[in-house]
Amino acid sequence: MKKIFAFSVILGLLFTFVFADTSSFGIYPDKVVIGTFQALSGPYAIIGQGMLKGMKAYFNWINDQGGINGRKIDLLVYDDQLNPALTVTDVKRMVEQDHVFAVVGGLGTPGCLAVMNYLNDNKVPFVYQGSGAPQLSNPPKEFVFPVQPNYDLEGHLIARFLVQNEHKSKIAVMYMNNDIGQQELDGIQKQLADFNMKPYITIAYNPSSADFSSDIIKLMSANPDSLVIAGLITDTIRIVTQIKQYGMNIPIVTIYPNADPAFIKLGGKAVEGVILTGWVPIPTKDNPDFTAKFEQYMKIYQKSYPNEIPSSYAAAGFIAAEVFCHALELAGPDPTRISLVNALDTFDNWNGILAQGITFTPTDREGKTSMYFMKIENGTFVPISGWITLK
Amino acid sequence: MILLSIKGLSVRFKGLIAVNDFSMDIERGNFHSLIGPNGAGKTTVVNALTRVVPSTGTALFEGVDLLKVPAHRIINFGVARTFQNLELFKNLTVMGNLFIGAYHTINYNFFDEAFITKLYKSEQSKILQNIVEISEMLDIKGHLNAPVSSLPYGTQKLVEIGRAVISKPKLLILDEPFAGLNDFESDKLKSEIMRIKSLYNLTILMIEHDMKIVMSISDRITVMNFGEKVAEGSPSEIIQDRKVTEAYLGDRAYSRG
Amino acid sequence: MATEHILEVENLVVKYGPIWAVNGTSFFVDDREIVSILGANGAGKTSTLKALSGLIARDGKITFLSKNISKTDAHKIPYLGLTLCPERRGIFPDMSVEDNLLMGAYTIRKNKKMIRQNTEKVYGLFERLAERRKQLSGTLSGGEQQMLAIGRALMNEPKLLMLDEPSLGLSPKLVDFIFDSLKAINKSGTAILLVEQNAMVATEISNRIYVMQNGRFALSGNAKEIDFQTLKMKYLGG
Amino acid sequence: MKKYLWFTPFVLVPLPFLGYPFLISIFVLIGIYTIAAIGMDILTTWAGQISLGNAAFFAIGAYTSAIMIVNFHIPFLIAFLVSGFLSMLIGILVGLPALRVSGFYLAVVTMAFGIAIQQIIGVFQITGGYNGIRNIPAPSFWIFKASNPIYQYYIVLFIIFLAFVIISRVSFSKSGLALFAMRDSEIAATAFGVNLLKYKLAAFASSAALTGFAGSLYASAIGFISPSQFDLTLSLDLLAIVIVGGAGSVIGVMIGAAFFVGLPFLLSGYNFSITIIQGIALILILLFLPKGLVQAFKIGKVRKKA
Amino acid sequence: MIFQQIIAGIITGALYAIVALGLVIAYKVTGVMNFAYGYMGMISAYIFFTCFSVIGMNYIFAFLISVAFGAFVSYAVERGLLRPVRNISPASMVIITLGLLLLLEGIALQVWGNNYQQIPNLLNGLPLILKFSGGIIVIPQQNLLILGLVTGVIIALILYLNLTFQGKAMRAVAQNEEVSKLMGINSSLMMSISWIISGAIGSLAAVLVAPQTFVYPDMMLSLQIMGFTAAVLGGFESIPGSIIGGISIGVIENLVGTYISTNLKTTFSLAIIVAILLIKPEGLLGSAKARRV
Repeated sequence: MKKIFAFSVILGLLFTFVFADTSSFGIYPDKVVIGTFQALSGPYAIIGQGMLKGMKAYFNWINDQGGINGRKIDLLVYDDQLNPALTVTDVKRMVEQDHVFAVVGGLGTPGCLAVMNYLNDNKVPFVYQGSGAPQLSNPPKEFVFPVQPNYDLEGHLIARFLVQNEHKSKIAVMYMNNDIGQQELDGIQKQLADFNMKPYITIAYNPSSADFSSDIIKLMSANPDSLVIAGLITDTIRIVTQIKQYGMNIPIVTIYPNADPAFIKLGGKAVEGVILTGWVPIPTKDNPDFTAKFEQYMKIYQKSYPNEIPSSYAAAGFIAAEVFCHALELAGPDPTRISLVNALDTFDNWNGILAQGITFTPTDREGKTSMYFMKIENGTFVPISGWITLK
Repeated sequence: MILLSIKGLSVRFKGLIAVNDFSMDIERGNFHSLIGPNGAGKTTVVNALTRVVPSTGTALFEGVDLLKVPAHRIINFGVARTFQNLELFKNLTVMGNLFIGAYHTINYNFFDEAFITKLYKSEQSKILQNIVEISEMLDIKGHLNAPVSSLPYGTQKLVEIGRAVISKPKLLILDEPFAGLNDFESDKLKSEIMRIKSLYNLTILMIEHDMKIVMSISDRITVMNFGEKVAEGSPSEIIQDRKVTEAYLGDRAYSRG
Repeated sequence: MATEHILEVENLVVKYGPIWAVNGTSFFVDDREIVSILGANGAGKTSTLKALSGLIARDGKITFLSKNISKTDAHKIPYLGLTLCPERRGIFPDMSVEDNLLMGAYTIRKNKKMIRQNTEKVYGLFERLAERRKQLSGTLSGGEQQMLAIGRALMNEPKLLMLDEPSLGLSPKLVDFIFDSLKAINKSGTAILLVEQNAMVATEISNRIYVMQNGRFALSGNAKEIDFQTLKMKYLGG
Repeated sequence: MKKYLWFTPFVLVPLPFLGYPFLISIFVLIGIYTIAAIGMDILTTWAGQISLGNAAFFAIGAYTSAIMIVNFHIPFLIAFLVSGFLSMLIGILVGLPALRVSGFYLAVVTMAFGIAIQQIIGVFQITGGYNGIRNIPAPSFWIFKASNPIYQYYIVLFIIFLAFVIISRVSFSKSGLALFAMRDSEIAATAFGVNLLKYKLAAFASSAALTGFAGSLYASAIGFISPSQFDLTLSLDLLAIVIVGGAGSVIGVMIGAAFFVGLPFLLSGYNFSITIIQGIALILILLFLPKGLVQAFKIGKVRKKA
Repeated sequence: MIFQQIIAGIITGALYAIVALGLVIAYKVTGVMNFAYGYMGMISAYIFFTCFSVIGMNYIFAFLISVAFGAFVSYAVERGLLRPVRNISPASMVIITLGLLLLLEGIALQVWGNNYQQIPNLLNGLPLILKFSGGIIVIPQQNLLILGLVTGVIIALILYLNLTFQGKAMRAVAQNEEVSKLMGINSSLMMSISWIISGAIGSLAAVLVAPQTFVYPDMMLSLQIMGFTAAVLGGFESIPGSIIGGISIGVIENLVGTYISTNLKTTFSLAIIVAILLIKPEGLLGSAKARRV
C-alpha cells in the first residue's frame, strides 16, 4: 500500500511538468522577463560582451521611458561560453525554471542551432540570433526570427561583387573549416557557377591554426588575382598579416562578422585596404537621415556606457533589442507569445534606429537580405557600395 | 630426483654478459642456496628462470623448458618467487596481495563476477579460506585487512612469502629473504620457512648473503662469481672450497689462510 | 696533527623507515691511514659511507678535521676535503672521461691551474684514462670506470678518500691493480676509508679494519694482527 | 565512508523533486560525466595507465549513437549499445600502444589520438563536419520517449548504479585485483600469472566502453554535438574529475563531476574565472589529499570518532 | 614549392623545437614534465604586452623584462610547488601541472580579460627573397628573426651545457643527482637554474609567437601540444633530439598540409609520430635504459 502511494505521488509530480498554460509565461503586470545567452567568458567573450552591452543599452533606455505598455524589460543573461552543451542547459533553465517570455539575441551558430528546435517546439519566441546560419531561416519556423543576413547569401554577394564590380576572374577562397566557412564557400561557389566560373583555388584551414605559412605558400604559387577570407577576426588578421609579411599584395575581401573596430585595432597596418561586407549601416555624408539616427544610437549607448565607442557586436545587440521591443509594442497591452509572433510577421521593411529594412512574413523569415561593401582606409571603414540585395 | 635442470643459461645486457653458460640441477625436496658476491649474477639467474629477462639455454622443469614459457605462465607450472627488494602490491591490503598469489588457481571469469554465479561463490570462498589458512600459519592473520605498505618490514617479507606459497608452488624461489632483518626477525623467518617447506613439500631455491643462515639451512649450495658457477656442494664442502673463499674474501685470501 | 683523528664518528645511527641499517657505530680514521670496513652484503657498510658523506639522514656525531659535520649538506662536504667514491662507480655516462674528472674538481673550479695539475696526476696514475680522455665514459669497461671514479674523487685533493667497494665486479687482476693504486694514493698523503667485501685484499693494504655485521662492528683491530680464521667465520658463518 | 554508502540513493533518487527543473539537466550532465569519469578511473586508478585522449571515446560514442539514430532511425537502445561496443573496439586498438610505451610517453600518444579523432570528425560528411549533428532525439525506449530530463536523470542514475554494482563486485575479485596488482608491480603481477597484455587491453576496452556509453547519452541528452565539444579540455577534465573526486570511488567520481560540471553553472552569473578555483583545487587536493575529496570526508569521520 | 614549404616548416619547427628544449631541460634535471609550460610563457607574453603596449616601454626592454619574469615564475613554481612533491607518480605530476595550467589561465583572464591583444612584429620590412633555378623562396623578416633567435638560443644552450663548468655540473645532476652531490655540486641550485633557463626559453617562445597568435589565455595551447610531441619524438631526454623532433614535426606538418590534406594536417602528423614511437618507443634519440618515468 505504501509503495503504491509513493508511486502515485511520484507519478503525480511527474505530470505536473507536462500540463500548464505557457503562452503568456514571463508577462507580469510591471515587467516582461526575457532571456539571452552570450559568451561572456572564454575565447568568444569579446563578441558576447559587446552584444550584451548593446542590448542592455537599448533596454535601459526603454525602461527609463517606462517600458513597453507599462512593462519594463527584465533581461536574464546566461554565459554559455559559446559552448552548445552549456547553451542547451542554459536555455532549458530559462524556459523551464525562469519561464522567460522570449529568448532574444542568443550568440553563436552552434548554440543557436542547438536550441532553435527546442524553443520552437516549446513555442517560445526566439528573436535575433547572433549567427548567419541558413538553417535558422530555412525552413522557416513559427517561433524563430533570424535578423542577421545568412552566410550563404553573403557568399553570393561577395562573389557577385568581385566578378561584376571588380572584374576579377581568379578568385581564391580561404575558409575556416567549420559551418560559417563552409556556408560562405557554398554561397560563393553557387554564385560563381551562375557565371560559369569556379573558385580559382580553395584552402580550408582549421579554426585553431595560428601559422598559415604553408597555406600562403600554396596561395602564392597559385597566384590568384583576389582572395576571399571566410574566417573570424583573429584568423583573418593572422592570414592577412602573414600574407603581407610574405610580400603578397592582392585585394582581400572578408565577411561581416569582421566588420568591427577590433578588426582594425588588432590588425593595425596589415588590414589597410581589406574589403568587408556590412549589414549594419555606418553614417556617411551622403546619408544625413541615417547620420541623425546613428547619433541617437551613440547617445543611447553612451548613456549606459559613458565615453565608450560601441563595437559592431554592440550594434547587433542593439538591433536585437530594437526588433523585440517594437514587436512587443505591436503585440498589444496583453501580449502573448502568439501575439508577439503575429506582430513580428507584420514587419515590412521596418526601420528602427539602427535596424534598417527588416522584413518578416510567416513564410520568409530572412529578416535582413541586403548588404553593402566597405574598405579599410586610414584605420576607418569607408563604404564603397550602396545596399546590394539578391532579391 | 631432479626437479629443475638448468643447462647453458646465458644472459646478456647490451653486450655485457651477466650470466655465462650457467648450469645447475635442483633436486626435488632440496633446500638449494645460490650464493656469491654482489653482482655475481644470482638474481639474474632467477630473473631468467621466471622470464623477467630474456636468456638463452634451457631450464627443464618436470620436462617443460621454462625458458620457452611466457612470463605470466611460469606460475602455472609451479614456480613461485619472492623479490629482492619486495615487490608487494603496495596499495592493496594483505588479503589482496595473498589473493593475487592464488590468481592462477581461479577458474571464474568476469561474467561470473558481475553476476555472482555459483562458480564464483564457491571459488571465492575457497580462496578466502586458503588466505585465512596461510595467514594463520604465517601469523599475519591480524593484518589481513591492513594496507600492506603500513606493515613493518619483516611482516611485509612474510606477506611476500605467503603470496608465493598460496600459489601452491612446487619450486619456491626466495631472493634474499633475510636481507634487512634483525637477528630476532631472521630467526623467526627461518623457522617459518622451514615449517612451510615441510608442510607443503616444497623445493626451495634461495639467494642469500647471510652465510650463517645459508650454511645452517641449505642441503646444497651453488656459488657464483662473475656470472659463472664456481663451486657447488654441501655446506661443509663449500666452506672448505678454496674458490668460495676466493670469491668472498678475494683471491689472495687462500695463501694467507 | 699526525696523531689526531682526522675523522671521528661517535654512535652513528642510520634508519630507513623501520629498518636500522647502522646501529650505533663509533670509529675513527687517523691522518695518512688506510682503514677498512669489511663485512657481508647488507651489513650496513654502504649506509655508513653515505651517512658520512651526507647523502642520507643520520644520527650521531661525526667530526671531520675538528669540524662537526653531522648535519652538513652533502654538497658542502667535499669542500672540507672528504670525498666519497661511490658504490658501482657512479660515473656520469653521457660525459667524456675528461669532463667526469672535471666534475671531481668542482670544489676547486676557480683554480684552473690546480685542475690541470690534478688531471695530469690522475692520468699519470691511470694511463688508460689518458688514452681515453675524449671517450664517453659510459662506453668504458668496468675496470676503466672504476679508475675514472677513483681519479675523479682525487681531483679535489681530498684529505680523506672514502671508497665503496672498488673491487666490485672486477677480475682479480684488475682488483690487484686498483688496490696497488690505492696504496700509491695513500703514500702521497691521502687517508683512505675503504668499504669492502673482498676482505683479504683490503686487509693487505689497511692499517686497521672494522668488520661489520647487522649494522654493528663485530670485530676490529690492527690489520696485521687480525686472525684470518675468525674473519672467515664472520663471513661464512658455519 | 562505506558505512554511509547506503545513504546515497536516498539523496540521489528524490533529487529531481527539489523543484528546480533546470537543475535536473545539470544533474543529467553531471551523471553523464560521472559515467565517463568512471571509465577514466578504471584506466588510471585501477590499471595505472594515463590517458589524455578519453574525449575521443566520448566523441566516438556520441557520434556513433547520433548517426545511427538521426540518419538511420535505429532505436536508441541499440544505438546506445553499439556506441559502447564500437568505443570498446577502438579502445582496444588504442590500448595496443600502451603495451609498448608507458608513463608520459603514453600520455602523449593518447593525447595525439584524442586530437586526431577530433580533427577527423570535423572532416567527414557523415559526422556533419565542424557543423556537427543537430536535433538528436532524446533517449527513447520503444514508445516511451525520455524527453523530460527527469527520465534522463533516472536513466543516467541507473547506469551509474549498474557501474557501481559491477565495480564493487569486481574490486575484490580476480579481475579487479589483477588490475590493481598490475598497477602496483607489473613484474610481481606477471610472476603470479597476470597476463599484462590481456589486462591492459581490458582496462582500455572497459574504459572506452563506459566513456562511449556516456557519449551516447550525452548526444541524446544535449541533442547537439560538434567536434569542438570533444577537445583536449574534455580529456583533461575527465582526468581531473577522477583526481579531485577521489580515485577509485564511484561516489568520489560523482563529487568530482559535480565540482567540474556543476560549479561552472553555479558561477556562470559572476564575472569570476572558474579555472582559478579548479586549478587551485587540483593543486591543493594533490598536495594534501592525494586520495581526493573523498578522503576529506573520511578524515572528518575519523576525527569525530576520536 | 617543396623547398619553400620545407623552409616554412623549419621555421615553424624551430618554435616547436625551443618549446621542446625548454621542457626537456627542466625534465632532465628535475624529472618534472611540465604540462603548464606554455601557459607560463603566456603570462610572459602578457607581461610583454603590458610593458610595451600599455606602459609604452622600449621593445627590447619590454622583451628582457618579460623573459626575466618568465624565468622568475618558473623558478618560483619549481621551488615552491613542485620541489616538495618531486617523487609523485607521472599521473599525479600531469595533474598537478594541469592544475597550474588552469590556475595560470584563470589568472590571465582575471588580470587581462579575455580580449585578444596584439604585440607587433619587431621586424616588418620586406621579406627575404631568394631566387634560384628551381623556384623562389620567400622568408618574412619576423620569421628570420625567429629562426635567428632560436638558433642563437640553441647554440648558446649547447655551449653552456658542454663548455662551461656550471653547464657540465647541470648535466651531471641530470645523470646522477646523488653522485653529483658527492662532487660538491649544489644539485638543488642546479635544479632551480634549469627551471630558470626553461622558463626563460618558454617566455621567449611565447613572445616570439605572440605577433602571430595574438596574446590571449590559450595562445600557447597548440604550440605546447606540438612542443610536447616534439620532445617525445626526440626521446625526451635528449637536447639534440628535441631540436630534431621539433624541426621534423614542423616540416612533416607543412608537407602533409601541402600534399595530403590541409584539414587533417595535424592528424597525419600526429599519426606519423605515433607510428615512430611505436617502432621506437624511446623516441628518435632517446635511450632505452633508465627512463625517468
